[in-house]
Amino acid sequence: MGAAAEGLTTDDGRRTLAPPGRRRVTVLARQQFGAYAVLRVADPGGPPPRPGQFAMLAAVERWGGGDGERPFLPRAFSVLRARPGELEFLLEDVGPGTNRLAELEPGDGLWVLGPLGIGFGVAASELAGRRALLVGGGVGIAPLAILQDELTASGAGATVLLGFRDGLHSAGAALLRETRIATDDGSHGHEGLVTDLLAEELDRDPAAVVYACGPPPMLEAVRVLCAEREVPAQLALESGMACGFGACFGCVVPTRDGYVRLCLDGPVLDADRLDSALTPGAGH
Amino acid sequence: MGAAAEGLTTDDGRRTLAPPGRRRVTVLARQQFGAYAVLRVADPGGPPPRPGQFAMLAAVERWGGGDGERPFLPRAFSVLRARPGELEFLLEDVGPGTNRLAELEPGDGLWVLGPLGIGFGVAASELAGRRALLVGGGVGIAPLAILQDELTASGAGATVLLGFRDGLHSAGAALLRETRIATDDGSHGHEGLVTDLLAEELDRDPAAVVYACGPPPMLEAVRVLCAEREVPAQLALESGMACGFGACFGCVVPTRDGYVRLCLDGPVLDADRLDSALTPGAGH
Amino acid sequence: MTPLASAADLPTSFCGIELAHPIVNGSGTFDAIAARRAFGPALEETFPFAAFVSKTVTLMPRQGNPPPRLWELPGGLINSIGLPNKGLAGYLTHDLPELAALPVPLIVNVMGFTRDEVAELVRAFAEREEVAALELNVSCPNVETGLIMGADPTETARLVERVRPLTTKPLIVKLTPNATDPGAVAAAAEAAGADALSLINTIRGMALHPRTGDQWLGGVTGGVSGATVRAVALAQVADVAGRVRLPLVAMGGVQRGRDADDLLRAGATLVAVGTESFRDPLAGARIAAELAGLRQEAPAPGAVAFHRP
Amino acid sequence: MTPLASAADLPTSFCGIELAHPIVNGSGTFDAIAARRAFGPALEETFPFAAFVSKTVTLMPRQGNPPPRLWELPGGLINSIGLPNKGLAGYLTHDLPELAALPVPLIVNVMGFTRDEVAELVRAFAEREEVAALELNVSCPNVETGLIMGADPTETARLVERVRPLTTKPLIVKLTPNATDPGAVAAAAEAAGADALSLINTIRGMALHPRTGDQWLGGVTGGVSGATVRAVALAQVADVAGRVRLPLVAMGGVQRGRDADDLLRAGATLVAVGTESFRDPLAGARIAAELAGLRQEAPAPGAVAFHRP
Ligand SMILES: Cc1cc2nc3c(=O)[nH]c(=O)nc-3n(C[C@H](O)[C@H](O)[C@H](O)COP(=O)(O)OP(=O)(O)OC[C@H]3O[C@@H](n4cnc5c(N)ncnc54)[C@H](O)[C@@H]3O)c2cc1C
Ligand SMILES: Cc1cc2nc3c(=O)[nH]c(=O)nc-3n(C[C@H](O)[C@H](O)[C@H](O)COP(=O)(O)OP(=O)(O)OC[C@H]3O[C@@H](n4cnc5c(N)ncnc54)[C@H](O)[C@@H]3O)c2cc1C
Ligand SMILES: Cc1cc2nc3c(=O)[nH]c(=O)nc-3n(C[C@H](O)[C@H](O)[C@H](O)COP(=O)(O)O)c2cc1C
Ligand SMILES: Cc1cc2nc3c(=O)[nH]c(=O)nc-3n(C[C@H](O)[C@H](O)[C@H](O)COP(=O)(O)O)c2cc1C
Ligand code: FES
Ligand code: FES
Repeated sequence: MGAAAEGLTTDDGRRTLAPPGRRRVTVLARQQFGAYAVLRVADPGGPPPRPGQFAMLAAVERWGGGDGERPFLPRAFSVLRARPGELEFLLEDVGPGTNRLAELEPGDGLWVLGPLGIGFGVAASELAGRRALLVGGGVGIAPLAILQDELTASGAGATVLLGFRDGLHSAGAALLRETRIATDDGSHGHEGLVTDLLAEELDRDPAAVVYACGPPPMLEAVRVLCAEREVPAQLALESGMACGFGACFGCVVPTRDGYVRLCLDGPVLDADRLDSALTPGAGH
Repeated sequence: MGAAAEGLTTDDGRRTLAPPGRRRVTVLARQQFGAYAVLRVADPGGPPPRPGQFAMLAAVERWGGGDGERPFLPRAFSVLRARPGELEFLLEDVGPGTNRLAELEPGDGLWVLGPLGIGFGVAASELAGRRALLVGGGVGIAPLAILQDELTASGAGATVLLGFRDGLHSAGAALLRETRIATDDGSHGHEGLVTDLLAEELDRDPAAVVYACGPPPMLEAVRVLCAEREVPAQLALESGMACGFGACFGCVVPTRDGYVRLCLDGPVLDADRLDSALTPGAGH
Repeated sequence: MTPLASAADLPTSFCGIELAHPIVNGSGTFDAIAARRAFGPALEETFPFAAFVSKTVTLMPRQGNPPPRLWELPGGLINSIGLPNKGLAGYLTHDLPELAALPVPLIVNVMGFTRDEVAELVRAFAEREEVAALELNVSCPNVETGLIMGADPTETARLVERVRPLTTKPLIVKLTPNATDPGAVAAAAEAAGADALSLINTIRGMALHPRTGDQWLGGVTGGVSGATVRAVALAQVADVAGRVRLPLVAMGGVQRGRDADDLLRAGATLVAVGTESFRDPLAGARIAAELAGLRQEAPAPGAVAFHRP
Repeated sequence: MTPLASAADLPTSFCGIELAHPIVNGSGTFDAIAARRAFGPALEETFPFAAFVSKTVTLMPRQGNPPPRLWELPGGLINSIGLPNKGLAGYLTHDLPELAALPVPLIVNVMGFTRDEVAELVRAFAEREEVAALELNVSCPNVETGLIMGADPTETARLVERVRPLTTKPLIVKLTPNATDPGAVAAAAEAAGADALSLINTIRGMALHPRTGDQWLGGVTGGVSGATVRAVALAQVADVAGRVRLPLVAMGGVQRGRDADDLLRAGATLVAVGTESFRDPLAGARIAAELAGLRQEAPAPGAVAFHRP
């Protein structure tokens, strides 16, 4: 597996360095979970990602391959789960890129650049004895799966709250363990928002660190809830990306210290760096 | 089948008018003949083409469909053969367009605009008692098949001379009847050029009208041979086309009277209109 | 995709000309006479455009550029056609009577190599009642003069001032995208008395022979059109719409109702379809119907104001 | 496809700088410092370019344009980044030492809003031996001044005359494609003392929000790059190559060795890779290897002369 596979980390252990080239990997399996597809790929040369890190993905065939259709640029995807030599991604088909990825079959080629960005901070110093509260919305549950794996392995454990639009989407909850669920239409679990569940949890016991990923309005609600209660929160944000490795300056989000490149200084940002999680152009 | 299917003809019976819209038709079969593929499509609304007419083809899927990959423009193909409600085309995979067409499967959608252009003149007045000599090279044999069908049906009959690069290509000869064949490598029939066979035939009996289609150097040799012997010849030329119906002025070839749009005033031109059949940008 | 809607839902008034819908053709991208040869009388029954814009007419006949004249791009085309046409006299004798018989208003596009030539062309059409409007091609990138006149505000103003008194017909000035500041040219044309502007013409491009590496096009360079220019067209249309009050005929890469809608939102009154007609001869009618479908979903907005941050 | 060849087969001399091969990066499309954060020390071992061109430095720090800053096109991208950078002082303190440690020569790209500002920037780098050459960005379509200086021959000449005496380092002027006559600007820059020219920068474009129809980009318009501009870039490079004797750094839509080869044939000395690096961070190295492969098949021609018919 070589040096790369060992995974040099920087940024306080929150970033595993990526090999500088994109890797051509092979799709092992695609599995449907309601509205979502899970893509499992062989990545023998890849280093182990930190929870919250992402990769830039592009199909080898029919992806602007030297002759420009859309999708043209690679797309960013959180690592859903990592095993030695394997990676999993969770996709929702919302446009030409996710559409193309969602039709890949076992054996098809995929370009992977990653792991990229700074993931969640889960060191003992960060938790400082508080419990980890994982809050996910929609396809934003992806990085929480690998995060739960890590917290379980370290013995810290985690409370997991997930929100979905409807029953078709809540099928994604099967990807995590011991979850509490909210759906907009009440078809599964609490009828309402996942932030209702979060408020309940924090009211019960505010000694928590919140790790959240989901659509901008959800993240903003999480940010406000936590700020009111002075609960530390780490938010995995989204923004349109062209490169994923800091080259284009296209993915900036506003923070209290000005714009930061989300692919380089994120995607996980401490909530107290933000005035708002409603970043322009993100979400669909 | 309606009015369109009856086929209004103009230009001395050498043009069947096309319905003004492109038609979405369905691929019925694809069959391989050595290096060539034959695509058979259902065309219930289409009028019967004249021999030598062509159609502009584009796959319905993955053909610049609103989002610009190459192939972007439709491609021109001679009608190989027509039956009521059906058309056949002959393809050689030489670039992105023919590549895409050659991978179509039964059931796939195809856009067809046609029949277009002016075909071969085979009226009794044109033949004037002389025999028809059909000379084809490579994929240029396509319009000679429908022409042979027509000459056979009218009782005029035809002598057919075909030239190919090698054995893989000469498999295409099976698409016509009673052919004499030349191959560059001698793997099938005469070792040499089809124009050797033509010279032989004309030397034997110059009372002929020559109908030819093939690569520019072949057509030029045919033109010179016929001009020397004052044998009338009709040449089906090729040039790069964007529209096929006279809209773009892109397909011009030089004639003694200046440039003419090959899609409108051709693709079949009387040889005595040309100083050369070596039209710029044609062939591969 | 879009609900089936009729283009008849979109009547549009342009310089006093009443049109069934806002979709016309780009000059030089549809030859109604050739199309009638290929399609016969059925063409008139399904004529795809609300007005017909003829290919550029010059004073003297032109053969155009040597072939090859076409190069396909991903999502587009480079053409080096070189404005072949029968010349003014040939057009008046052969083309005008046929085009006048079309079921839609006729807009004649003219180009001259000097202001005098343009004046002569405009005068020749001024009294022809078959002609609803004139379009001045000052922008063709294939011909030296087009570049010069249409790229410079002063040159353009002089030209328009010169020909403006010669006709009461609507004068449309077709801008070139190969200019430092199309908005400034637009403003100059407006001040000089133009009634409308059209844009964009093709963008200068080039291709090399895939094997020899020599120039591919007989005209060396050519003009890029099609989907690949759409974003550039949209930027120029929005820019020009912010600089003038004249109605605009917008074009460049329109393939779908959605693309036409974008240009209308950016401030255009009409939208022209060019290269897409090569892919689909009835594209104009399809796009008009798609647009009508979009309008059923969401009614036409006023032109959007684009605010610099 | 192409036989495996080493880029080391293509040593290139540019303004007296010896490079391992002719492929560099386009300014603002590769951040070597960020890439080192993402990839660690492995980056240096596989550094994809023969020289590194830094993102545009301005006198004062800039935040850049509000997001969204990106819009994907078929075969391309519109960006409205707006030249964020730490400013001259920040660059000298934080960036220059890191970039000087790269295994390849450093070219610094600068932009000023006045000639005085550009002069100050040039002066600041004139004595820095870490810097192999300076590139003047007079062409950024996101910033008003870029358009004005670089689109006009006289403005460009004045700028170059002003800064020429301030340094003996090679001065590269980066032309804007949003100009009526890039060849004239090129000739003016040559006459005023530029050592080299680079082109093309991005072409002005725009996109609307797919649902609301409002402007998408925070900066309203942005610059188009990628495959979709390739044919336009080739035309401008061939045009400029015919007008000046200076070495050219050509760019615009280069994705493959073949595209680089076309630009070299059109007269360029170096080729820069921009948008393609977003798709493939090591694209520069791949393209250099593909080019070396092509050269093994067919040796480099002299620049082709393109003849008007
Ligand atoms: C760090 C990170 C991690 C992510 N993780 C995941 C994940 O695990 N799973 C997942 O499914 N998604 C994830 N995403 C989101 C994913 O990257 C996007 O959904 C994807 O890029 C959509 O691509 P598309 O081509 O399918 O859709 P697009 O067409 O790109 O549309 C998606 C949205 O982009 C905008 N858009 C539309 N057209 C354009 C255009 N031409 N140019 C630019 N923007 C346009 C609109 O807002 C649209 O709603 C992540 C994003 C980031 C930044
Ligand atoms: C009237 C007519 C009838 C025809 N009948 C048949 C037929 O029956 N069967 C058949 O197989 N073929 C036929 N052809 C030829 C066929 O249309 C071409 O082979 C086809 O267009 C090739 O398309 P492609 O995308 O596969 O290849 P392309 O990539 O288009 O390459 C084909 C040739 O086009 C040129 N070329 C390459 N790149 C470009 C570019 N970007 N832009 C423009 N030109 C380029 C080169 O000369 C190249 O060798 C006919 C052509 C005409 C005009
Ligand atoms: C083959 C071709 C020929 C053209 N001829 C002319 C012309 O004669 N006069 C003119 O003003 N514009 C001409 N144009 C420009 C078009 O009218 C239009 O401005 C341009 O193609 C952009 O629109 P599109 O992207 O929809 O094609 C021509 C364009 C093409 C592709
Ligand atoms: C995201 C992005 C940022 C850019 N920033 C700069 C810049 O700071 N300075 C500059 O001179 N050019 C800048 N450019 C222009 C590129 O250097 C290059 O000229 C252009 O992108 C064309 O090349 P390409 O098609 O290979 O991308 C930028 C381009 C992109 C896409
Ligand atoms: S995506 Fe390019 S800098 Fe972040
Ligand atoms: S192909 Fe367009 S005019 Fe002939």
